[in-house]
Amino acid sequence: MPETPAKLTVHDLACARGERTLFTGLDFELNVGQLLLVRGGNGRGKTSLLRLLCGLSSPLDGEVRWRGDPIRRTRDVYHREMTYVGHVNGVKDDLTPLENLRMAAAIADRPLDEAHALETLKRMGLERCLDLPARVLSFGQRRRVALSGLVVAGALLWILDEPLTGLDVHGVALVETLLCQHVAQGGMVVMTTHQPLALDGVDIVPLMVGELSAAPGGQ
Amino acid sequence: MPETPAKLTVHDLACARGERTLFTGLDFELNVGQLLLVRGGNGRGKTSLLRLLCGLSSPLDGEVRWRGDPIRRTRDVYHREMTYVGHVNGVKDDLTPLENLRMAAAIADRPLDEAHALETLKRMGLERCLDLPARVLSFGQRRRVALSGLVVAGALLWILDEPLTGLDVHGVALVETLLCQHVAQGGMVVMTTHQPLALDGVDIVPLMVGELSAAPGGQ
Amino acid sequence: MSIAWFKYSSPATFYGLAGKLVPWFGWSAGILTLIGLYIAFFLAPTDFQQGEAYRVIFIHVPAAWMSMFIYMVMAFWSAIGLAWNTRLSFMMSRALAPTGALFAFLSLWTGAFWGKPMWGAWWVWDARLTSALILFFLYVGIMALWAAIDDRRRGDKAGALLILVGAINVPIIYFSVKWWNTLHQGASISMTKAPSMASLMLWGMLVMAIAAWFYSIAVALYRVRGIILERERQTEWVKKLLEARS
Amino acid sequence: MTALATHYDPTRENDSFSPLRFLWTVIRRDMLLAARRRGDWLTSQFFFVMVVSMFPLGIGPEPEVLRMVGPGVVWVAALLASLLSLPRLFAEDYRDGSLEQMLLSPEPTVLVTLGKALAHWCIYGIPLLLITPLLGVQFSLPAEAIGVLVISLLIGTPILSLLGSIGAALTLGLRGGGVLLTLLILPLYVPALIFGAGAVDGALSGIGYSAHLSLLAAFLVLTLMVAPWVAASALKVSIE
Amino acid sequence: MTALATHYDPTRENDSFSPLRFLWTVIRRDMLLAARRRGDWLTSQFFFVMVVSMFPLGIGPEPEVLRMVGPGVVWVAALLASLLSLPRLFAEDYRDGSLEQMLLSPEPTVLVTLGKALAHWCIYGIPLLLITPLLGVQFSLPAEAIGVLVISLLIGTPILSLLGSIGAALTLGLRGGGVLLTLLILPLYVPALIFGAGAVDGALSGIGYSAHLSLLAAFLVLTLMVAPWVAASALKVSIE
Ligand code: HEM
Ligand SMILES: Nc1ncnc2c1ncn2[C@@H]1O[C@H](COP(=O)(O)OP(=O)(O)OP(=O)(O)O)[C@@H](O)[C@H]1O
Ligand SMILES: Nc1ncnc2c1ncn2[C@@H]1O[C@H](COP(=O)(O)OP(=O)(O)OP(=O)(O)O)[C@@H](O)[C@H]1O
Ligand SMILES: [Mg+2]
Ligand SMILES: [Mg+2]
Repeated sequence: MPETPAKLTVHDLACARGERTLFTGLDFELNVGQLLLVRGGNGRGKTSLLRLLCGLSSPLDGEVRWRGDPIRRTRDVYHREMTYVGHVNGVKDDLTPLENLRMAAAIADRPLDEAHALETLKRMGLERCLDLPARVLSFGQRRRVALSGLVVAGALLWILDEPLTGLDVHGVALVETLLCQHVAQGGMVVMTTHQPLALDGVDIVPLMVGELSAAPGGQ
Repeated sequence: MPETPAKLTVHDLACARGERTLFTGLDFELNVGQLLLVRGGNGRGKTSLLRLLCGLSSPLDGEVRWRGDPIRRTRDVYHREMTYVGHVNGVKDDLTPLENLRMAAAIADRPLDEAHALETLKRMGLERCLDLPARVLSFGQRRRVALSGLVVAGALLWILDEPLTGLDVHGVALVETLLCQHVAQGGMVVMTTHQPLALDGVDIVPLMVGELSAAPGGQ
Repeated sequence: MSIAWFKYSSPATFYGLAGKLVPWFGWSAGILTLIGLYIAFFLAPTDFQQGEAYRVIFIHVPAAWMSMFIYMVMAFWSAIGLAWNTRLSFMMSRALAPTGALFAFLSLWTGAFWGKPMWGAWWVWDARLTSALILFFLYVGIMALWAAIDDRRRGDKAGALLILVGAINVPIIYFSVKWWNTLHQGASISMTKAPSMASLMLWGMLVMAIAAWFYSIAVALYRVRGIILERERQTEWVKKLLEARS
Repeated sequence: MTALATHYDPTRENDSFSPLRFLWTVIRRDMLLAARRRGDWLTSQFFFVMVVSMFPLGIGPEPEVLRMVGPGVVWVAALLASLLSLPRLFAEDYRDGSLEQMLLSPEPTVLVTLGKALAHWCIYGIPLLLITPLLGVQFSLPAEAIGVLVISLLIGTPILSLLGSIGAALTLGLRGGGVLLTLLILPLYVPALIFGAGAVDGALSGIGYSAHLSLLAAFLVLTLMVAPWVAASALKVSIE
Repeated sequence: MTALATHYDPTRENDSFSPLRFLWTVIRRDMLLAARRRGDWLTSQFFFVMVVSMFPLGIGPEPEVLRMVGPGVVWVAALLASLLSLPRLFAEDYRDGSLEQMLLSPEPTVLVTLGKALAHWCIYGIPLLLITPLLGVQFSLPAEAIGVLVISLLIGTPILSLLGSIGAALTLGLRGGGVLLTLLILPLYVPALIFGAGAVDGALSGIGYSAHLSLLAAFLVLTLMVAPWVAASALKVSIE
């Protein structure tokens, strides 16, 4: 384990898409056992922020640091300790759920405990879809496969872009439990959602992205 | 106007996907001023049902009727009076929001009132995106474009598959208002959603799809 | 020196500098072209083998040279841009591409024009002709890639990568075709029959080549000014400039 | 906020121009979208030019050989250029959901497939005809042969678009659709290729070309009558 | 329910086989996916066979002409077959989000691009080599020329996959990707085509082929060293 404690810090971050500056001067710090809840109306730049945090795009200005080092420099350490689930699931249509987890683990260069993976899939309510290719699964079921991958990866930092889309009430409750447990075990979460969340006893760091909405209407 | 009153009836409908029978013996009737709320966990067949109702796929058994006639036979009458917004938006990436509405109207063979369309887009919170191609819009903004198309079409029957996905709180409130107004004006709605809905004074017909959930876990 | 370099690599100052340079290069190009054409059509004697048709050479050869040279300059700017992420160098290579393509096309066109009386065919699949054609395709590909990408940052970098890869390819094409039997080479030797005629022709070609250079510089600078304005239109200095103008 | 428009307008239904108007809407829509993708259709033409230019590189520069293979090469390249652009005929509309919306239009689906095939021809086929003379010169074909080549392509390219629309509809949403499409459609293209290239060969050898061209025209009429219906059925099946 | 695994395992980091293992993972993954799409890679081979067989239809049946154009046609067809399958190299992974996940892997991105290009070669290139002798016979090439043709393709097809990966990365997610890719990549393919077809011509005319083949091999080495890096940068730019 590296000496420096696990910590995600953001310094003076700015992001522009096209002609438009989405946000500037963003500063925050996320420690072990905390959940950063990114809020903001449609099109405010939540997804853009999360992609910056992952290192998938590079900021207009400022820096993202993991354990004190810029993620540009210590990319491999950082990517070994984080997982990202975006708007699209990263689920291969031609593979069954279990194969999808296996593949994801291999690509992320992580060992996979097959029994644990299977059990996770079942807990996520995919028991009856285990030998269907992901192509025929419903919208919510595919989302569940992606979230199972997240659980199985066992990473320290989770970055989740609207993980609740398409989930039914049971699914939402399940995700809430997952989040609580993860944070309680010393994990870290960065997430966005437009739905209400019931996270009792979780240390939530709220973050508002983009200008404050002037009028109801999202923009 | 045809003599027969606007009414959507479903007789003994059954649907199978692959090996699996999703539901059988579904019966209901939807009249003017009513909203059919289709509920059910992930993968229960809500989307499949909605596509059957649109006539996009054909049932294993049973029949969907509009104004008393099977929709297979009076396809053009039916399609002139309904609009569908599915999981995917039907928004062209290369066109601006307004052009998208124009195109959708032309394809649906409906006249478009440009001023009304523009006003609707603004009301849906897309004022600042009016001259951006849909490609660069955020997830929720694209959803809003699709919903604007719905409003502008002015059809009698709306069929909506999870219209709230990706919308922020303002967006959700907006859609709720739209639904209430539409139903109040004598429109009809068939929709699914996993999120709670505040529809005061609307005549809601609830419908549960698939077997009752045995255990929490969605499946 | 190095301070001046950095100063002029900022788009705002470069805009001004380019504005001053454009007329100079433009006028010199025009005058040199006139001189060159005068030599070409009035001073240079008729070639007794090729007749009047050979006069195409005064456009053909400078155009062919320019098309290759401009590609290399674009590769240079792209490498700088990728290494140091300097905005101006990407703009330069964008400004140069259309001119390069134009010259590549000119050399093809004039060459084909010349080929009909010389070889009896508009086009033969000869090594040099083919490599000139490929160069033209490379230009078109680069411009098509830029046209397809809306995002400016992505377009700049993607275009630069393609230009560099293509640059590795240019000499390879050039040498590889040596293994092919070629028709093009022989013609150039037959020109140098009488030394006096050759020297006059050489001068004419040289003048035309310099004119092509100046033209390219002028047009590229002119175009880069447009690109700067478009890209920096949200900055203060451009807003002021536009206000002052209107 | 929303005013419920007239849901059902009997005057519109009896409008006998409506099918034509809708066809024109579909064509215009696809052409607008193609225009938005600046350079997209231009690149398709360049593909054609490039494939044609690639052959002499592989075959060698002898003019007599090139003259002999020229018409065949141009025809095969036209065929490939159309094949390459076909997978996108329905695929993008399918992915973003607007194809569903087109099937939900009150107008018959066959107009959608016909319109899209015609738009494909306008975008990919017509410019190709304009380039062909230049390529003919590159292969040092005589003027008459070039004329016949252009006419054969004029009759032949709509066939490629129409037949291609069947393949595109059948393979919609299938993995590996592009290659599968090729596999399905190339055999159907063979008659067009044989009559088309045969006409030019006839012109070159002095045998005459009108028989080949009339056969090609007959094939076009046949395709025009059959292909849109087949494509429409295939589309409905694919989208279920 | 979830047990937090060791987040950071220093023993793994010093594992010097890790890049090779990861490369193998990427290759295996793509091959598994190709195997799932039953018939997908087979159809690509069919495309190759069909393009080659199309020529005699367009050109006419004279054996001498066919022998002359044979090697060139086979090479051009190989080139087109690779071009046709290339747009999918990254596109599907991009659409379903798994490409992002690959870029988020701790291993360097250049291994992803190299692995995917190699997998592409295994899937599309190798079967093509096995079919070629048959096609050579169709064009009545002598045995030695067929041998040289196969060797030239053995050295040449990896070049096609590697250079193609650059084009695929550059055009990722762009409208009109497939055609644009062709436009960008065909000029880069030219040296391979000239050396490859040139070697066979050399063998046919008795001039000798070793010079061409060694140049081709040198080109392969160069591509192998440069292409994965360029493709990786292009991928990062495209995905931003
Ligand atoms: C489409 C046809 C042609 C093309 C694409 C073409 C292309 C080129 C190119 C690229 C160069 C510059 C090469 C270099 O300096 O290394 C060049 C130079 C030259 N070309 Fe052409 N050419 C064509 C036709 C002709 C014809 C028909 C003639 C005369 C019979 C000709 C005579 C020359 C001469 C004399 C030079 C001067 C450079 C030297 O002496 O090496 N070209 N051409
Ligand atoms: N090329 C561009 N030109 C102008 N604006 C752009 C461009 N690309 C993206 N944008 C804008 O940037 C924003 C992207 O925001 P992002 O996707 O991060 O939103 P979000 O907060 O995740 O929204 P949602 O809740 O809808 O998912 C949008 O407002 C979009 O209009
Ligand atoms: N070919 C197939 N073989 C077996 N099962 C299939 C096949 N195709 C679809 N299914 C099943 O049919 C169901 C499809 O349901 P549908 O998409 O209608 O669900 P939904 O109620 O809309 O779910 P969600 O809330 O997640 O959107 C899924 O459970 C899926 O597993
Ligand atoms: Mg978002
Ligand atoms: Mg659904």
